[in-house]
Amino acid sequence: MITVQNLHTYRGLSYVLQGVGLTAEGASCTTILGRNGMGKTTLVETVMGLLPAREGSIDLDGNELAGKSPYQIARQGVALVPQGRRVFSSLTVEENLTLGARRGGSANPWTLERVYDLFPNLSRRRRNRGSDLSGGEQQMLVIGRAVMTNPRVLVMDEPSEGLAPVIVDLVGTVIDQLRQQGLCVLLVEQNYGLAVDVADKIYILSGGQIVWDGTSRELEQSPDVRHEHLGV
Amino acid sequence: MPRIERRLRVGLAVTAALVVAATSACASKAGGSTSDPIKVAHPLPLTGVYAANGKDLQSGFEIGLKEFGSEVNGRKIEVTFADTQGDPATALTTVRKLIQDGAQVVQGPMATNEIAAVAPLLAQNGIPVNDLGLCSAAQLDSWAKTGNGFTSGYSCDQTALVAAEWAYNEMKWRHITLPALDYSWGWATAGGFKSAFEKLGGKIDKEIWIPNTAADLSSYVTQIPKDTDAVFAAVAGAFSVKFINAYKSFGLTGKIPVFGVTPLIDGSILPTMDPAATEGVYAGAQYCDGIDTPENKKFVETYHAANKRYPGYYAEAAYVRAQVLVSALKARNGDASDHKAMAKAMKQVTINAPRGPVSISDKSFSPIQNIYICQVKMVNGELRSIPIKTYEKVPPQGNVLDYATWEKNFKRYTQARP
Amino acid sequence: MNTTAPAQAASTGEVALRVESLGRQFAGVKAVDGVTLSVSRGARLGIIGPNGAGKTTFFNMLSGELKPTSGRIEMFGQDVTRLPAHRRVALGLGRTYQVTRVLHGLTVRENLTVAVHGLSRSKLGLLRSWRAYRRQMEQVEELAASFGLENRLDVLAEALSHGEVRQLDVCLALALKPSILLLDEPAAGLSPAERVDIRALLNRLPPELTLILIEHDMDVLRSAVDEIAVLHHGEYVARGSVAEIQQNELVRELYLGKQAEGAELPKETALNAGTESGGGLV
Amino acid sequence: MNGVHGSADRAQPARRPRLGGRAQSVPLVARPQGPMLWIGAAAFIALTAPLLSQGGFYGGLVTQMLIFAIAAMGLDFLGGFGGLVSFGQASYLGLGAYGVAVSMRYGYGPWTAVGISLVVILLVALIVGPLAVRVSGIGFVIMTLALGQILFGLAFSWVGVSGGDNGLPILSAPVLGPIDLNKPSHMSFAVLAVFILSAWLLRTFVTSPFGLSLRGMMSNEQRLRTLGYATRLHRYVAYVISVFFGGLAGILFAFSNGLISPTAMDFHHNGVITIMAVLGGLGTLWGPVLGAVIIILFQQYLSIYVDRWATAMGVVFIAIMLFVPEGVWGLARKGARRLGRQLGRPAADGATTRALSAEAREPHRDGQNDGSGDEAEVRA
Amino acid sequence: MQLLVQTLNGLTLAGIMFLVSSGFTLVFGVMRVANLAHGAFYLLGGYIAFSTVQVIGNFFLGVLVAAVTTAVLGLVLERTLINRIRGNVMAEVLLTLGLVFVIDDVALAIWGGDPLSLKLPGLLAESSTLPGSHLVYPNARLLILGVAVLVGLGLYYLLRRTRVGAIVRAGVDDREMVGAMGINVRLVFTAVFALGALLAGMGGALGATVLTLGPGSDATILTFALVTVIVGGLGSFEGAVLGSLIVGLLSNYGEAYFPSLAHFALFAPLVVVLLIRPQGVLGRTTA
Repeated sequence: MITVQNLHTYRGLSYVLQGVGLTAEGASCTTILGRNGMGKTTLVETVMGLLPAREGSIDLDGNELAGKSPYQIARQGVALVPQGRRVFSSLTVEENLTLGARRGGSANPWTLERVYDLFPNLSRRRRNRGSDLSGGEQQMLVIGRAVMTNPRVLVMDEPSEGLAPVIVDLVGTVIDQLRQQGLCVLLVEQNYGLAVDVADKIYILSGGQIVWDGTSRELEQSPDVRHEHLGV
Repeated sequence: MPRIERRLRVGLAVTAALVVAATSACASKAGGSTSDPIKVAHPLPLTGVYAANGKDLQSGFEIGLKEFGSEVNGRKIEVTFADTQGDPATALTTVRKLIQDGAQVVQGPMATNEIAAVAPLLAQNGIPVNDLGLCSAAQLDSWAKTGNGFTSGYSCDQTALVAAEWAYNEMKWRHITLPALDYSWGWATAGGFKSAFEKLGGKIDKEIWIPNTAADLSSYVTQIPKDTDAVFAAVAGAFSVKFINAYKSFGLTGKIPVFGVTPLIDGSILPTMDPAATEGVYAGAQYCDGIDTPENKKFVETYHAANKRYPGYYAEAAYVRAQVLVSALKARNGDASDHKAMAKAMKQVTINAPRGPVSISDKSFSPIQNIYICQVKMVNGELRSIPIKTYEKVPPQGNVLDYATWEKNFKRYTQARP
Repeated sequence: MNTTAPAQAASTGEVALRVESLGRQFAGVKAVDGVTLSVSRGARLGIIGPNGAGKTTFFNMLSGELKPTSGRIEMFGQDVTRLPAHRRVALGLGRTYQVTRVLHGLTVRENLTVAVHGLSRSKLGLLRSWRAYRRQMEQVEELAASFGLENRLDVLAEALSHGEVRQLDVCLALALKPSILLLDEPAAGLSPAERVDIRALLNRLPPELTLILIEHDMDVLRSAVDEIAVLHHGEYVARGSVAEIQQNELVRELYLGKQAEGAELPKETALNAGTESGGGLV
Repeated sequence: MNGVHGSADRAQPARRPRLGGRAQSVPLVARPQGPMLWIGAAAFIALTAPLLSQGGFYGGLVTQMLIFAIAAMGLDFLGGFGGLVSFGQASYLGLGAYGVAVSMRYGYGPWTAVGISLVVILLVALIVGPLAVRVSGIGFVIMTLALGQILFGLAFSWVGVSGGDNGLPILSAPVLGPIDLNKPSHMSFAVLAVFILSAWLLRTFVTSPFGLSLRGMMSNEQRLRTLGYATRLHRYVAYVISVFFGGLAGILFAFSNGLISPTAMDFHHNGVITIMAVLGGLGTLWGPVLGAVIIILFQQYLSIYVDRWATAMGVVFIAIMLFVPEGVWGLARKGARRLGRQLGRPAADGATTRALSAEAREPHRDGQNDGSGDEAEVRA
Repeated sequence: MQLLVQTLNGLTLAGIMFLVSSGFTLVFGVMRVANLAHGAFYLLGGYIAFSTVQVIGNFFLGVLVAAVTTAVLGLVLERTLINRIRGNVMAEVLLTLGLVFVIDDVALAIWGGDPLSLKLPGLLAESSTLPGSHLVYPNARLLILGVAVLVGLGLYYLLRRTRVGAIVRAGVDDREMVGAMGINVRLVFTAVFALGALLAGMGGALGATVLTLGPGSDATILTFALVTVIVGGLGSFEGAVLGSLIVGLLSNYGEAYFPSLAHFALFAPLVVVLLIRPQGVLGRTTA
């Protein structure tokens, strides 16, 4: 579905991604694990077009994404759940959700009703401003906001950050559902537990490079990999 | 430290290139001998707030030269119109440049502050200068002292003095409301009017001072008392348009007569004004485009052909300056090199201008001339300013005050509110 | 190395920093929620917690860059809750940043010069080149040398490698000779080799310095601190020696983010743990 | 792979030094070097002195350039080194000039007037400063513009004191022994002397610990605070210094022009001084001098011959903004660097640039934004 | 009576101020660009309306042509110039300063520097006696007040009730994320800049019926806009409304009752607000 090859990205003068390559399939969850400062967010931003790639390609079903603007990439069917949530704080919940709403090519598209079904809290607070929500509600809102664009690929950047375990569980459940509905979920995480729970495939990013890949089970069975690259 | 040198070299090269460009450009212009053309400098605002007036001056002066001859005794009159941007600092630099290039006579610059800025420089060089008008005490003092300056235009309050006389004697108005622009021109005009009107026995109901930063005149117009006999509006330029418009929109037009001085209904702004608001407005004026003399008809015709509208007092003043210049040059056989003699010749000129006979007072060095009461009328579908009464050969102090009183008032009112 | 030395041994017992029910809310989100703890002079405290636990917000309040919405902060017994950042620095507080905040556009030497002038009146000096301040220049060179940056003095800060930037950041904080130093993930984004350097650097810190260190890397923590406090979801949940914390099942779950099936974290427990250990340990 | 080249191109602008606004605006090297300064100063005097002694138009022109250069350099001190680009420098120029003119109107001698004017400038700067430095970036632009309009309005409408639209004449200039500033050539050389003194002072300020920390503050104000700096006080001091040179230029302006009127401090004039500094190159100190030379040439020289000189000036400025946002001086420096490289010598900026270009190729990482709880919290 | 007239005067002045400041504040809020050429757009709008009325003779068509032309000009300038240096906010602002010089000068070349004013057609040029009093009040000013209210409501609807408005507000919150939602932010910027120019142009056409147009009008109008948005709060739409009312009314009362302090009446609210609440009455803390 989405194939990243030999991706090199600079942030200002610093060379962050140093030849990252990975693939993620539809109807699955691919997780990129890594510690702070290893280039995870840079990877997400490069995929989304928020940072320009110096070199390399990002291929989505035969379409090259590298070099395109974020909005073009989004229209190709990539949606982002950014780190730190970044809800539109002066917009109401409903405006947040409908802002980028598109049908995409989906036969059973996400609608307001479906999002509200998934997150009943949001339905109750639909007239509230984004800034009035709690952290957990904000996280639900940005997930809802992203799926409302009916993407093919959902890129999630540390959705568990700063959330109560109950909410993290919910996030896991939601990811599971999305995967079952055929979405390609690209989850970038630091939260080992969540990652192992939901991932079909795991990549470990360290020093701007993919240093390990395998399944959850394989990772659970490799304590030295965990220790060396994740400090776990 | 080679890198430093290199950087320095580039910096120097750039500076040097600019300086060389500047100096070489000047070298080609500078210099000259006595057999060369008569060099006339006409600094005037061609950009900035006063650009339109500057254009009028240029057009009037050019028409004047065409009319009276751009050559005297085989010498060409070469005029440089240079942009002062309406800014005294720029005016000073510009005039310095023009003097350096050999200017023998200076016309202008225009605004009072520009005139004040260049006056010391001109006085120092003794170069004859014919100003647009006499509007500051400094001019009066320095002209008397240095002898190089005068005006063939008007003295700032000459028209107001006559307007007051007319309002009291002809219109029998006794109570006047006086809105005026709150700076020296406004003070001088209002002061002149007030001193003459009160001397005659009239009363000023209310003075309304309009700051020259005001964008909107409604709050001033709405302060005019309803029971006043007439309104004397000492406003000019854009404020004339704003005032007349506001006067009408607040329902005062037709109820309380309004009059002013030359710039209130000047030919240069009439085309942009609302006829319903402007028709019937009076002004005391040294010039209005409807003056019925052969000289004026000819001038108006030529000006209209060139500019597609009727001339205002700026254009006429410049035309007259050209006339004065050429007459004086003829008297001097085309020799402008002696500044003192040239200045004297210019001041002694007596001419028949579009506005009528003009001579220069030897006390104030401003014109003794006809002052008209003009009224805006619709003529063949166009607004024109037509004289309805003529006061002939009015001295600078007008017909009501004596010279000494006038001089004292003038000096005071050009520096503070009356 | 005093890896396992108890806090009391290193400290004089005097309280360097005391925080009482400190809280900060961002538009409906409680980033830090009622944290109470105190640190003795000379103690070395690590703070851990998953991303978004409020650690950096906590630091920002300590340093005075963020105003708390509730609670109070004391340094050496003095209430500093309302003091602006630079005044706290004058009282002996230094810090580094998780996202390094060295001064771009300036060379390493210039960065350090800015720092060494930070607390003296010479920072308002106008009439002499900064190069002419002999004593400060020597200080800069010494500082740089002690961090292995002596060959990089004339390199622009943005041209340093990531590890060097981390070192420079710490170096900037130390230039002020602080008595309390807040380090925010000094090892983040470093290669294993660079991480060893940072560990060495931490061990060279003067013993009388009170150190509070946010870090994920257990190896770094083990070698640098005596105790660890755990923040989660803006709340202070546990405190103990490195070994204790590592063995604490609750902390393990929290920090590692691993949720055993059905094992919900009882909030009350967390809160109690926080208050208890917070109150008991100092 | 179609997008790759495009994206590499897009990466470029991020490395271009930019104007104003904090971290992004840091000039890569902003240190005028010692010996160059002396050579430069000598050359400068050698170039300008003949023109000044010649007097007349060209003398006057160069005098104007020098006066505005002082104001523009002052602006650069705050704008180029402190990241706060002011739109109110002409207001202070006007204030300085009015200080002299009003004092003399009330009968004080020229020297006393200069003293009074300096005090007034400082007082106004000290009072207005806290208002102005409360905001940064665009806010500062707007604020200084608005405050400048207040001063302009004052000069325009407080007629009793300022003479209103007509302005006030300055009829005599200071005399000190054999130096009589009433003589244009003496005045010109006095301006040159003050210019050199100002340039020297400003350069000293820029290279002082204060100037250094100002540059640091432009890069990261928060970091400066946690290094013990009261940054608002720093900005305030920098503001006062910056506008002081505006006022100083105004005092010279008053004596060399003999008249001050509100036009000198209107919106356009404020814009023009900013344009001088930016056109020449912010953060270079010498750039603004060059900017003043160029703009005065447009305004006072070209305007005599070209009707639409203002359009030409605007277009040139827009072109500079589009293609060389680091200004003419920056361009010249870039050219020098390129020249240096072609000659196979070390780059013009020596160690730092060399290090930069080498380092950029070496792998190293930066954790910016990566896993940053800090960022997220601030945003929320 | 006098108070009523002065209040009305203040309100109509507030109307003009709102027309010019709403566009300025909109552009600032979304793009973080202080468009110094806003006054120049106003001037241009007024001139274009004037010429259109001269040629075609229809006032309303004149306003329309002015609004559309300035909008197109704004669009073109944004696309060709400002867009090129997007992200370098300071350069963007300075570029608009360059535009001021060019637009002013070109306008001078085309229209000359005569003070112009626009004449309203038919009844609008008349005055009405206000019901229940003898007050004569110009219809033109009432028209401006009406238009300002309409424009205000229209903008409010656009910003608060439509998806486009949501995009604009979201752009103020987090520009980057709007792009990541599949929305072309550059297009939004261009549209907002054009809308700002349109409002300025329309303001010029309408303002010219009460104020005069000429060199220097642009600086006056820009000053109005600056003072208004600083008082109300930079980038805040509601701030523009409130700022216009405060400044319009206060400066009018000031002119009427303390004529010698007229000038300060305009700036007094500015200084007070700066002292007490530097971000403006309705401004956000991060400006």
